[in-house]
Amino acid sequence: MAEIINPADVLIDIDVTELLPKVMEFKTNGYRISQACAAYINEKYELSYSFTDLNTYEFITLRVVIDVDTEVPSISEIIPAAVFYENEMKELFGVKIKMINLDYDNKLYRINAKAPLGPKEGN
Amino acid sequence: MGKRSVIPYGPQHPVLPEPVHLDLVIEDEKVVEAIPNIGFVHRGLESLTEKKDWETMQYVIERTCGICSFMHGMGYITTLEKIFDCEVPDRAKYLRTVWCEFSRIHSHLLWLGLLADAFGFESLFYQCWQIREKILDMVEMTTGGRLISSVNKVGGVLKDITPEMEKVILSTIDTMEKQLLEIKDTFFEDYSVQARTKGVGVLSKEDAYELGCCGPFMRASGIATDMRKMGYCAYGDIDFEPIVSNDGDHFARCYVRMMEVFQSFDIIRQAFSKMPGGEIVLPVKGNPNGEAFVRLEQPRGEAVYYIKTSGKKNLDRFRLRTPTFANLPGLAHILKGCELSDVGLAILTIDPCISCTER
Amino acid sequence: MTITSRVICVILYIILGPLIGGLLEGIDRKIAARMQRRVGPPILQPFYDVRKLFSKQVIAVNRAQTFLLMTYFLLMVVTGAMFFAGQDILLCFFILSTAATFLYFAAVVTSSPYSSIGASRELIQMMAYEPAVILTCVGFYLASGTFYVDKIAMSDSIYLFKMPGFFLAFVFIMTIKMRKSPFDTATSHHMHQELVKGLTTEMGAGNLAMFQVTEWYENVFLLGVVALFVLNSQWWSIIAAIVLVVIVYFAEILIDNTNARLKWQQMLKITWIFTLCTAGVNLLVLMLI
Amino acid sequence: MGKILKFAPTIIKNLFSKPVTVNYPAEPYNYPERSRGHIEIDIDNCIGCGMCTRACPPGALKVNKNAGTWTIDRFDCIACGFCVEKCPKKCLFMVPGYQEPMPGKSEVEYKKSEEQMAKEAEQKRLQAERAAAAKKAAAAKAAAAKAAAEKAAAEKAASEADSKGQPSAAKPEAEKAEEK
Amino acid sequence: MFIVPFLICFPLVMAFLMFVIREKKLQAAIAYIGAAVIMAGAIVLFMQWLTNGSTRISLYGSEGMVDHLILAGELALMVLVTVLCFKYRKYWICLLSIIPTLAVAYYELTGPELKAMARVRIDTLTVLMVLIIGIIGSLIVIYAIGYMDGYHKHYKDVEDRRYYFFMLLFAFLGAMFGFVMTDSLLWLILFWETTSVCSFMLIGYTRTDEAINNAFRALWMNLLGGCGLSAGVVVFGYMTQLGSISGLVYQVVQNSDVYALLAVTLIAFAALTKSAQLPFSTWLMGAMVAPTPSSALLHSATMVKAGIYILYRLSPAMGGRATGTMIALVGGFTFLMASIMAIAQTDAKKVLAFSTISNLGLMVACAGIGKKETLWAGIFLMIFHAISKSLLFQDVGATENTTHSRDIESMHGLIYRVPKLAIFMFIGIAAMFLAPFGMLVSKWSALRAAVDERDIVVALLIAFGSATTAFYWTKWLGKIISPTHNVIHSEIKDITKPGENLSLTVHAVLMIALCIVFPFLSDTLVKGIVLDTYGSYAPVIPTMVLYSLVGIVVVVFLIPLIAWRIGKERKHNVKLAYMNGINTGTNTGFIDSFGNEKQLWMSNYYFENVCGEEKIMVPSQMVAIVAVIVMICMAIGGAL
Amino acid sequence: MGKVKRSPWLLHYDGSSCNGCDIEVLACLTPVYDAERFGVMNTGDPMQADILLITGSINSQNAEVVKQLYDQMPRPKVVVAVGVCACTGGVFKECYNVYGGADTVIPVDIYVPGCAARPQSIIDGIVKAVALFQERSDEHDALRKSGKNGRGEEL
Ligand code: SF4
Ligand code: SF4
Ligand code: SF4
Ligand code: SF4
Ligand code: SF4
Ligand code: SF4
Ligand code: SF4
Ligand code: SF4
Repeated sequence: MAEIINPADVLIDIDVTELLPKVMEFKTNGYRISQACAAYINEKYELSYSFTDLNTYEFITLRVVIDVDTEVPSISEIIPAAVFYENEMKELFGVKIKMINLDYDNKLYRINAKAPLGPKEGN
Repeated sequence: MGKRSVIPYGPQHPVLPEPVHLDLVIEDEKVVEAIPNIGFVHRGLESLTEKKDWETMQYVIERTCGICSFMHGMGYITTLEKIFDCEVPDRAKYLRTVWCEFSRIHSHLLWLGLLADAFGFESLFYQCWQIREKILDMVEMTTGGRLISSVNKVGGVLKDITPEMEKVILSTIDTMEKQLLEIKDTFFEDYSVQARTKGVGVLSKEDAYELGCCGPFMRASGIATDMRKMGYCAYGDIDFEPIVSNDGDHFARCYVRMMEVFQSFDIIRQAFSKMPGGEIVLPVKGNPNGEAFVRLEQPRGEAVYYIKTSGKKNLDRFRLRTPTFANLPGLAHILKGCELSDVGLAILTIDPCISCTER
Repeated sequence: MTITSRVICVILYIILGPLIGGLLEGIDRKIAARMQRRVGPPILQPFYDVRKLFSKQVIAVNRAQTFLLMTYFLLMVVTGAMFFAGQDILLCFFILSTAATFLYFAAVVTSSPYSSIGASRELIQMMAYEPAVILTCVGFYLASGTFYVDKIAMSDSIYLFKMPGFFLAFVFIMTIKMRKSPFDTATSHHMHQELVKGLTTEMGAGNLAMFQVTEWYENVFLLGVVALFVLNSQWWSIIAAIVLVVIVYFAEILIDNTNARLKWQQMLKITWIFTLCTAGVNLLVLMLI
Repeated sequence: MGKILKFAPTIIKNLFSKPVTVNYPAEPYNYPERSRGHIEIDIDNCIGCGMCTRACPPGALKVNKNAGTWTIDRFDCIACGFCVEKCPKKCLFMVPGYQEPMPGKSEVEYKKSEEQMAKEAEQKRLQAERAAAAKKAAAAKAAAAKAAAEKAAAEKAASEADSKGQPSAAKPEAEKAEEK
Repeated sequence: MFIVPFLICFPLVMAFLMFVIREKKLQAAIAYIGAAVIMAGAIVLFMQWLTNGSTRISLYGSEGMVDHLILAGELALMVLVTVLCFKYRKYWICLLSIIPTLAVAYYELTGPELKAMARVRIDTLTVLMVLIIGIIGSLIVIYAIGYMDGYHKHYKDVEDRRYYFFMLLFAFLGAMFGFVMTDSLLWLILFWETTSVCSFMLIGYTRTDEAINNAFRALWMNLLGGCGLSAGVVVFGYMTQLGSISGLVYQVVQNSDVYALLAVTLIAFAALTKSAQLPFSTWLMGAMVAPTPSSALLHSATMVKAGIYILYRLSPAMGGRATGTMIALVGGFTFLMASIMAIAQTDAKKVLAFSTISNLGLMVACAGIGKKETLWAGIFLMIFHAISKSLLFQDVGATENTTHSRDIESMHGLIYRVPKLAIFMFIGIAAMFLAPFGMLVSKWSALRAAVDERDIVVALLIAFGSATTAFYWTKWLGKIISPTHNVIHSEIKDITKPGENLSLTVHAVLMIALCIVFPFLSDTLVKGIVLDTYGSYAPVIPTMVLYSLVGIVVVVFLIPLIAWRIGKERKHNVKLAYMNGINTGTNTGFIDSFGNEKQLWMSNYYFENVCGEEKIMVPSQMVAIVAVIVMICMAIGGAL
Repeated sequence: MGKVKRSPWLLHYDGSSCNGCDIEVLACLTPVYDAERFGVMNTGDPMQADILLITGSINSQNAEVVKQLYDQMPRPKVVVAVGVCACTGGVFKECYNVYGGADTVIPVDIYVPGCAARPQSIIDGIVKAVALFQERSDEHDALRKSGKNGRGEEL
């Protein structure tokens, strides 16, 4: 019978300033990005950057909770594969991400609405 | 301007399965630069959590994509089950496994056909799709829908596979396997096919890792990772090994997917031989509260589901990271330096599903 | 050949050419469908298509296209007419390549991306098949001592035995000329192509119909050349020619349905090498004996 | 490099075997019994509770309790079957057969029969009376029993229609809608 | 025949006038007159020759005085070359001039007394050449007057030395006249070296580093050829006491004299350099840096044709012999390789240059096979090539002056922007390869002749070379007629001068006329040449067939006209081009990945990685060098 | 001119569909359903198409594309909306980026419901569209014959 590898997911809360060093650390430890996403909950952004190890199937999520106005550095310089995730967060949520490698400048999806998943303006 | 041409590729293009667009700069026909553009299918379905309750959302999420519709429904339900922390009856787990593999077979056959079409082998395309129809018939027989099955429910599944159905399925699988063996040779040995696939669009193991690729796309570059190894559904009880190839070219990706179809036949047989009886659904009460990530191996690779909710009818956040989304950087990588004739082929070899990518 | 019989041949070609060509295409589509286990379209489908195309609104990206296509069409008819009138075969092919050049113009005159790329590929195809075509003519000349179709057709021997290499080369490039996979790079009758509709992308309605009919004329002409390989003064050679034509046509359908579309580089390389190895060797043999 | 004409045996074999093409629409298609074709309602049993409308993902359903109508937009229904699952009265059914393509979109309205309306009005009145006078509970029981019997009958009828499984089961309604 | 020395000397006088008269207007006027006179002179010669019964005319039997003058001229050229070489520090090159000149001088002064011979011989080939040089050459001069105006307006940094330029043009014409009229090998050497030096100076006109380098490359290659020529002449002279071309051919054909054959081989080698065959093709490519009229002159009527001319003269001596086979091989090989290299070029002049080399290759192959049929085909190739190439060069020059670019890619939609020039260009290009123009028919007969001669390699080379030739021409034509996709370029004023227009028009009319008088030409001039050379004549294509060909020509010309008429009747709805559904509303652009408008650009195919000059020039040179060395070794081996 | 209904050529454009309908359209052309029986040819080129099949809903980015493809088709032409998404927007009609069905940008002639629309339904839809195509073609011919609108003028 084949072995099952099913480690428990890990969630680490970090501060936005720790983001880049932490990501760098993951990268050097051989993790790669599995997903990155944002959520707008309680007037704050929750950014999740999930990393995974392909051999152990570990799944570690970095959670950054920030205010709407906080600027976030792009991790695409360290992890090029994050480009599309970051463009998406920027366009759909309005997260202020700086210096994305290939910045579509809110035209990845070219939607009419502005940051539809982010804070509702005017309400 | 010199010797370069600047042309659009997509969104409407017969080789493209779905609308994507590339700005292509080509020299003769060699691609010098390719900038992808998505968004022609973007609907924004993640935002529907604001408007629809978590039960109704299942039917929306199944329609993220018509190909692995079952998987999406199941992924969503599994995430909720993780939040509810509820136990699913064993029979339901096995049934889900069978349907998962149905999805895989139909998706891969569809892909093999489209690949054949992309390299201009129309008869082969027809042959693949002709075989594929049988899977759809079986899906309809068991779930009631050809593509969109709608059989999941938190706590189990809604429909059972009867012994008669089981018989039909097992015998159909046998005929399919025979038919597929025939075309396998064409895919693997035919000169013209090899001329189009061997050594083309190479993605090295390092690049595959670096660029965050997943699924058969990644396994064809020599990385043996398959989320099914995490043992969700009944995969923990089933004997299989991820299929890998080391060349990282179109041929390798074709090889991996073809072999996965055969593997799926095997998994279905195993599942039926081990399937326990009993309940297929256990009821749950109340609304979910909490957050969870779930990873599944879809035909195209690892999909990540994330739900965050706070005990209300509506979820706070639903997030779906689909395999194609993760494979986009890899695609951009293999596009550079390939030929114009290979562009369609390259796009196909990652087996893109733009609809789930853009949601 | 008397003048009258020449005229009759030409008139027959002009009238029957498109009919036979269209019918052949219909049969082709039917057989291909059956090879794919489909029922397929009715045999007269190509005629339905052309009739419909003529009844549609005339649209074009560039008006000049109509005139260029018409030139292509007329030159093709002239080519075939000259062939069936028993004229110089090399000259026929020269006019044929001029006709093909006009097809190229008709495609590039739109400046549309896929049409232009298709046209460029058509040009590469021309480059690929031209040597084989010229060498086939040379082969006939060497074998029979004349370039004249009527003299070749009325001789006493079957040239197929003398020039099998040329025959193979010619059948090989017919795959290109008839736009069959694996060499349908410029445009394809298959539904999905990397170039949309290749060089016919910007042809719609009547223009496309004209293109279609011209292709029929061309196919009949090419099959005529195939027949020339066995035609001689004996009556039974006509039957042999028909059998040969049927075999060749079926072989083309079979090849079409059993191959992936190669890239133009591969096409060019394979065609040239094949031409050298068949026609070239045959040429050597013919020259030595 | 590989071999050429590797696919030839397959297509030659195909050439001499029967096409797999189904002769639709000349011959009707037999849908499997689980096939999620379209929704049918046993309207007389519907209590107009609106559970189905709230559940329906695309919002294809409309219910008017007072008028006794239940309306479906068959060009909007995704045949998910969620309404069937949610209906407390189990008066919705998923049956095979598909809504035909049409040159216009249209809704189909089901209206309760006059007698049923009357009966319900009667029931309502009775219920009101019962609320007013709790002692008349027995009468209410009888009415409920009657309703149950009726429902069983309706179900039987529906399953008969079901077993026929004709493809154009939805035709009449659609045509009706056309006329409007 | 006074006209003979006149034709040689008058251009020299004109050259002198050009050099002294520097007032632009006056200079131009005189140049016009001079060109007209030269043209008239050529026609007069033709007339006189006709009235003389169209037979060979031999003149100037004993001209010891002139022979010495000629020798003095050679020495003067040597001095000039040496001085220039020292000035630009290319010392070793002058050796290539000094050694052969001194050798010839030594032979001339101390060598055996030559048997009596005519210094000038007028036969059909000569007359044809005189006509080509006279008419096309003068038209080029007329064109140049207008062109140089535009040129100096455009290239401000190039010093205006028009006097020098026109001087060279005229000198060139004079030398060419001399070259084709003389039968004396000694004279031949002088005129040969004169054309070499003139072309060298023309190439260096702009005096940029590139120009100077290219000029010296042209010089050394041509001087190397000169060495071959001189060596041939000297060997032949010593061994047979003969000094005429006809004698040379006679010796080989009648006596199979091995030394004569060696001489023929050496002279043929020289012709290879002059005709820019592989491995010497690079000089002609380098010549592109000069102003266009000089390119036109070098490529069409003069210079390269000198090599061809001498090969035609020698062709009976080469036919069926190893030398001929190798020459044919080199020619055929050049035909194929140059046409392949032409594919990779975007610069219109470079394409023309490669095409020249390629077509010359075909002519060389014809001469090398050396049979009546090939000569027939070769002559036609030469005639048609001269006219269409001259037309094309002039037209590209005019286009460059107008649009400031001679890149083929920038000729996109030329027919909508500068219709007149585009039409001329169309005629010129079509004439190079399309039915019904003569070039194609000539190629056809060349192929046929090669097959008749059982020359399988050449037949194969022609078959493949035709394919590649058609490729680069067609894509160029396509470029001209496809609508422009950038609006900016479309506002262009045609600044072509009347003189240029005149020359272009005459060329185009001549081109079309020749297609129709083709059979007539075959029956008169070409037949005469074949008769002169071989003593018998059997047309490759019977005259009857030629007339039916003309019928076809007319049909093929008429078809587009008819189609155009019918097409005009049809009403069209004009639609946007297909761009995957994301046009921006015009056909010039589409919406790119960032949501902005991006300009569409369609470029032709160039196969840079396969056909690039860098990729295949050196390998093909190697092959050709081997062939040439084998050829010479065989000849020397045969002689020893 | 005669019966054009024997030769309807399709252009299929996939709007914001979930692929469900999209692949069912493709399935119609494959051996089991084989729409080519009716003379249908799937062309990728609007210039040559008679019937436009649209699957999926219309969103901000593909609206222009759909409009343009429709404009590029020569008359007479017919539009078929395949699937609930293309009919009304389906489950996605409330999404922020969905305008609705195909009829929000171009006139739709035949609606084929279903999610996913079955091959049978699609074939039914095509058959209806073909009848309509014949009708329009007859009108087109009549107009052309009447000579008022010379050949090729707007019909
Ligand atoms: S990949 Fe699949 S889903 Fe996507 S377009 Fe192609 S067939 Fe449709
Ligand atoms: S990967 Fe594609 S097929 Fe699978 S679920 Fe996503 S969209 Fe559908
Ligand atoms: S017809 Fe309408 S209701 Fe019936 S299945 Fe189809 S979509 Fe659903
Ligand atoms: S849920 Fe059932 S009972 Fe309630 S309104 Fe709907 S159909 Fe009627
Ligand atoms: S789901 Fe039930 S509780 Fe929620 S709003 Fe609808 S009817 Fe009320
Ligand atoms: S089947 Fe689904 S979509 Fe149709 S009415 Fe019921 S809930 Fe709504
Ligand atoms: S279950 Fe009972 S309470 Fe709920 S809606 Fe139905 S009848 Fe009313
Ligand atoms: S109608 Fe359904 S299956 Fe079709 S595209 Fe829409 S969601 Fe997908």
